[in-house]
Amino acid sequence: MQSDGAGLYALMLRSRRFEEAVADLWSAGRISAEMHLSIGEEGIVAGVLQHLVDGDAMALDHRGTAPLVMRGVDLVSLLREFLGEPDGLCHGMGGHMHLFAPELLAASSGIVGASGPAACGFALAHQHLRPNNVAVAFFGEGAMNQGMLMESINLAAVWSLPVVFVCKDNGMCITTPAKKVTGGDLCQRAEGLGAFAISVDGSDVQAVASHAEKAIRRARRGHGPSFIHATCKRPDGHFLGDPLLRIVRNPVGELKSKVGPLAKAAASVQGASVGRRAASLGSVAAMLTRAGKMHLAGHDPVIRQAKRLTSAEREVVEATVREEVAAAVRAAIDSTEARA
Amino acid sequence: MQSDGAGLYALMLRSRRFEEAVADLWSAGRISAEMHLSIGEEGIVAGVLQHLVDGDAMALDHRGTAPLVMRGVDLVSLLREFLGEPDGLCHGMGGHMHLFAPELLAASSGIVGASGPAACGFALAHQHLRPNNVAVAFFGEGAMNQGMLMESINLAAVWSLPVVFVCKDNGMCITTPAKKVTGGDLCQRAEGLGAFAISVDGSDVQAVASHAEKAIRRARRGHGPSFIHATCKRPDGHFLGDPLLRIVRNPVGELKSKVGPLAKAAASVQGASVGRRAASLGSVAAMLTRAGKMHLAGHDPVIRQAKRLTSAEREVVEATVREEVAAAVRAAIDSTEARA
Amino acid sequence: MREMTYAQAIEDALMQAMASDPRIVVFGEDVHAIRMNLFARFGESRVRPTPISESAFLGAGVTAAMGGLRPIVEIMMVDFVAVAADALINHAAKVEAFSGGRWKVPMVVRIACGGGYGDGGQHEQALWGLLAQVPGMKVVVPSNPADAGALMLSAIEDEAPVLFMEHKLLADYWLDYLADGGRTGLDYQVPEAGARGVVPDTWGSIPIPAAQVLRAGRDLTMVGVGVAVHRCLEAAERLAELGIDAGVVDLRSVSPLDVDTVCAELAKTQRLLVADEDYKHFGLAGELAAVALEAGLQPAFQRVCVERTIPYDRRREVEVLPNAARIVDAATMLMSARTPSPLSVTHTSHSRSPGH
Amino acid sequence: MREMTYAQAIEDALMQAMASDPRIVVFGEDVHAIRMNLFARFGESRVRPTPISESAFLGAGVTAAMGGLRPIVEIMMVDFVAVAADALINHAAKVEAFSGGRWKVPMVVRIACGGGYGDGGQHEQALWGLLAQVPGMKVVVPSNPADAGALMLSAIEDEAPVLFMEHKLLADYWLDYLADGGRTGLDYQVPEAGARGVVPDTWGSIPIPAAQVLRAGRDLTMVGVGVAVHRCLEAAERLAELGIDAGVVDLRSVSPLDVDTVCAELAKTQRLLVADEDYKHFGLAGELAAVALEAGLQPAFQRVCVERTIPYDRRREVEVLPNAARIVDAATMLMSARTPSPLSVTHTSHSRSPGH
Ligand SMILES: Cc1ncc(C[n+]2csc(CCOP(=O)(O)OP(=O)(O)O)c2C)c(N)n1
Ligand SMILES: Cc1ncc(C[n+]2csc(CCOP(=O)(O)OP(=O)(O)O)c2C)c(N)n1
Ligand SMILES: [Mg+2]
Ligand SMILES: [Mg+2]
Repeated sequence: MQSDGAGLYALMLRSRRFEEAVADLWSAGRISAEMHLSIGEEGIVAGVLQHLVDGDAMALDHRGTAPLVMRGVDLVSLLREFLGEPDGLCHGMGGHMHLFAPELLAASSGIVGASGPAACGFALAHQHLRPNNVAVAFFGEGAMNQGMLMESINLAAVWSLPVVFVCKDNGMCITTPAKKVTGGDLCQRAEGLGAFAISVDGSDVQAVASHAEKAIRRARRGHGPSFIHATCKRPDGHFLGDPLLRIVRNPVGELKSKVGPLAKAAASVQGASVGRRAASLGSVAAMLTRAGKMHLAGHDPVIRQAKRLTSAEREVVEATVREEVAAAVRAAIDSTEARA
Repeated sequence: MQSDGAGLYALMLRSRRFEEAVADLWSAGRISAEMHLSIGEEGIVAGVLQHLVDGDAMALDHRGTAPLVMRGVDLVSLLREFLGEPDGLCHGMGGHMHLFAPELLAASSGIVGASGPAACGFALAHQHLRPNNVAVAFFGEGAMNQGMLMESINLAAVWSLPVVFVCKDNGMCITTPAKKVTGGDLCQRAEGLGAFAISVDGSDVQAVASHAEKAIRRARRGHGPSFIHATCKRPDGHFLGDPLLRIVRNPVGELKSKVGPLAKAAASVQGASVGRRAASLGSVAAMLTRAGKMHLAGHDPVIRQAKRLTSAEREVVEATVREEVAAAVRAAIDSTEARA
Repeated sequence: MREMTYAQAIEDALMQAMASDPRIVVFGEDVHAIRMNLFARFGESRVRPTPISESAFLGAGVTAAMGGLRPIVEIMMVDFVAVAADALINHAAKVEAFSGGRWKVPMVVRIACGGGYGDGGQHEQALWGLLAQVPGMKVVVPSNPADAGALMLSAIEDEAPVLFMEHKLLADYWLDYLADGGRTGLDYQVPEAGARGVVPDTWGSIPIPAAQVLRAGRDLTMVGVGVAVHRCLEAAERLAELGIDAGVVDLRSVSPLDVDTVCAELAKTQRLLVADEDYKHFGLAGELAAVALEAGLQPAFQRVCVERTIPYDRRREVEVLPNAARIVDAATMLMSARTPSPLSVTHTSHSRSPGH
Repeated sequence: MREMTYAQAIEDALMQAMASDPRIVVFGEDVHAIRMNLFARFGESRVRPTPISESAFLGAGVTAAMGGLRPIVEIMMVDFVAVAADALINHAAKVEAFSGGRWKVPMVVRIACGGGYGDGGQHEQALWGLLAQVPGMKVVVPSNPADAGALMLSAIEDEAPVLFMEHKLLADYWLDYLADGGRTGLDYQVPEAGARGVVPDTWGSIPIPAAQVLRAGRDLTMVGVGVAVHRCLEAAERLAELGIDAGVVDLRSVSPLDVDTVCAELAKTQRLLVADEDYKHFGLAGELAAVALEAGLQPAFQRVCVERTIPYDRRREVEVLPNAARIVDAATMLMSARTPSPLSVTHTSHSRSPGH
């Protein structure tokens, strides 16, 4: 557990550097298929996880890398998992959306919303077997429209389960703006399900940490679940190779195959009225504009926290992290190469 | 559409008398299996349905009889359905939990919560094909913990669907007190999902009618969904032959097979602490006490409305309804007997 | 040896298991009432009523098991599993594989199933064939009190998720709640030997799979689970009168299937009749045809299953379910189809031996 | 005649259908982006993105169809159907029966499915066998552009709910989004003839069921859907080199099954090999064994299916899926199992004729 400013910085930076390394391996074609990173969300994850102790559990969604790294999973074993190796964290069977670490009581799911029920189950086991432990659920704001997640907040409330529901709100569900598909207010919704609700700027890790402290204390004392709504920006879009970002970053190359059919479709006889078609094209344009704005700018939790430290503090952390991540990558790749 | 006090009374009384006749047929063993009535809920159903017009749709739960009767389904065909006859409303294929009336755009489901999505689908079809029509969803307060229902309120909100979600709150989910399994406040929950929420005493049909009027007007104007939370009492428990009510009404007969094992279980070595066992027995006793209190008393919407009418008005309605229901029962049974 | 009902047997086995293992917890809708005796003895912390939120509490069952409990999660009727199928298909069944074998899900899901009492097509399904498709879960369907108690123990002891499917026609309390409601004189063709029977004084588990040959037969082999087993036994009596010697195998578990026991019987008769209350296509009946062929057998084959949505009308419902009359007809057709060719191929072993 | 990709064919058929029938609406997650061209042409009211609420919007699809629309509801991947299975199992499939045939549900559910690109066991399932179990729904699985477009029309025209399952290895945009992400040089063994091909100038529907004999064979009959069909074709080439003449049948629809076409082929070869990307037990492969036996055939039988949770590791994934090497092995075993006995029983007809 790291409770000081430098500790929080170290937690986040470790995750950031690790995920950057993962992105490189992915880009090189060494990791298959979808890869959802938490870059930009580290403030939320670190602010919550720094309060966890042995025996606490985590229910993760499709962005499980950062939480596992921050909880101290073996970095080499995680990388080996991403590489699909038999000596990976899950013996190469789970892959990045299905990461399981029994020793950390950490379970993932690629099914949106599934971390809600999963956290409840861990918390129920805590009630019986480990009365002072808590379970944390991580999920996006889009998941709040998935029934099982709402059900699980209610279940946690009526059973007074020690769960902290952490909603990482980047405002986007793949390509769909959350506003467009979310009625009402998420904190009000959570309160209407019986949780204690908190709203916080997720790019400020210390703010998250102090709110999370309250939520976790409540849970440990048997006062039931909380809902932390934390905002964030995610510069990499939905997953590595996000097609919207590809268009934004390489419009000429990516659009040549897409613009033709799009223009043709928009201009075809039969179809919606001109006004409606214009609205559609407007929506498409707006979607690309939004994608173009997906950079961290002032919202990078790592940079914000760095500014709170002295340069000496920063440098110690940075050097340690750089070294640690580089060593892990080297070890993970070396053993593959050795086997080959 | 009946909008006057006597009209509301007629709607409710027709349903009441019809369901009483259904209960008789059920008791006589002529109707199979589960039979959930709406006796006690008529104020809610009538208050909402009196505003419906041709082309409006209804999504029903396991208590579909009253809404269908009040919307004017053919009573004989409904009874014939309950009797499982090939000339019944659904040719004897659906039965009382699966009632479908295409001409009324009325669909039922025995799956708790399913009326939510069903109402959204009807409402979506309205948006495209019948822009001034609405869809009403009926369900119990227990259904508000079913994910698909919560999802559907949100869906209706973000698509501005013309849906009125009607929660008939009798405080009980079969044998479970709703309070015990429901966190937060249902109106707040609905608001947190983007609906306009209204709370009303469901035993006052005129109050329901005036609130429902607002909700339906909003929907017809394209202003999106409302959530009506209406309280009620249900004297027949969950379904006909409710085992809790049987115990309450015939404690000696019903308990002799149950008390022995219960006492034995509560006294067995190994098990929970004495305190916890006492708490369990207390819960069981409380459950039976609650069941014993399941009578309408001052909450009978039919009687409350009757008091608002002159005795002349009442008598006209009562005579008409008595005659109509009796004729329907006679016709339904006669054709069975004729065939036998 | 004691005699008890199917429902009592399950409760009795649960009492025994829960008394000796505090990690066993029961939750589901209305369990304080439906499991009143367990509730009175073990208290609310171990016997907890839930909201009507199957996705949440079945999903919670998975991680509760991963977190060290032995949860018994109750889904009132198998039809309602449809609202929470994700917890089974994508989670319970897959955690062991996903974790590289490092994490198991010792959860029992107790589910009422089956028809024959007039509740209609959304409340009387079997669905064991559908659930059995997903690798990583076991599905047991006891047909009598002794098996019901024993298989409940087997399910609890298993490190894999086990769906324990309890037939509503065999469990008297379900029939009382859902069908009779205190009325008397209504007839649901309850198979007596399934609803009540002799059970051991102390419960012990039985291995899964462990099909049981309830009746040896020279002419054909009838295979099923749950109530269908009793319909087969009834049909076998009638067939005997017609001079046809029909055997009956109670699979007891749908998944895994006890291929050895089935094929050993089939090797003798070369005729397979599956009686299944589940849907006809893509399910248990088809699987049995496949395992017979895989074993190198070439049985004549008939299946008596549910072919459409179960009708509400009791009279049509009875016709649609696998009843003795339909089974007898199918058996007669099987007999006339062809004379079995002398056994030319010995069957190969496909599952571990039944262990009895 | 034009040439297009699998994905373009579906879009093209949809353009044609949506232009002529304003009742067709499309909704699902991210459809404004995934179906950008439809969105641009038909506007948001007919191509609507949804919240991540599969239960709500799939359930809404059922009554939208009952209310007069012809909805095409998109579920991103079949694995996610598990969170909304109730809408299919208890509603879409049953309304026609429940209403005594008075109300139909002309809904299409468009679903991406299938594996082979390293996304892991919760994102690569097939599940068509599971969904096909429930009476009242149809399931189509096109294996090439021409069928994909035509079957989309068939699905739209059908008065019953139809699950249209689109394989991610055949639909280039899925592979680009989920697997490549702009990377080049990665290999997923995409069957070329499935991903791109000749299609008609104007789309017309094809009847369901209508299996297609892609390759006649004297020695054995290989049956499958989707990508497995191409694996069979590949295996057939290799088998030809070994002197084995293997036929290939593309079922095109899982439910209903075109029993006649399959059995007509089987009657010639007496050897059945099912290659199925779905789970091995209780599914399509078993059903095909059953229909063969029901037709009085006694084929030697092998199935090459997925037997466990699909591994994430690409190397193991490829082994677990039905690949040409596994199919060739199984075919070789089939050939050595026994010489087919001379055809003694003619097969009886079990489904309406294939219509081509
Ligand atoms: C039940 C289900 N539906 C759809 C998907 C596909 N999907 C994966 S991530 C995602 C968007 C999730 O958005 P959000 O919850 O905001 O999380 P974020 O990706 O933004 O972190 C979707 C729709 C899924 N995995 N599971
Ligand atoms: C998904 C699902 N779960 C459980 C049930 C069993 N069940 C039927 S009615 C009911 C209680 C419903 O309570 P409520 O919504 O308050 O309606 P009420 O019966 O009080 O009108 C339950 C649990 C079901 N039919 N469907
Ligand atoms: Mg998001
Ligand atoms: Mg209620």
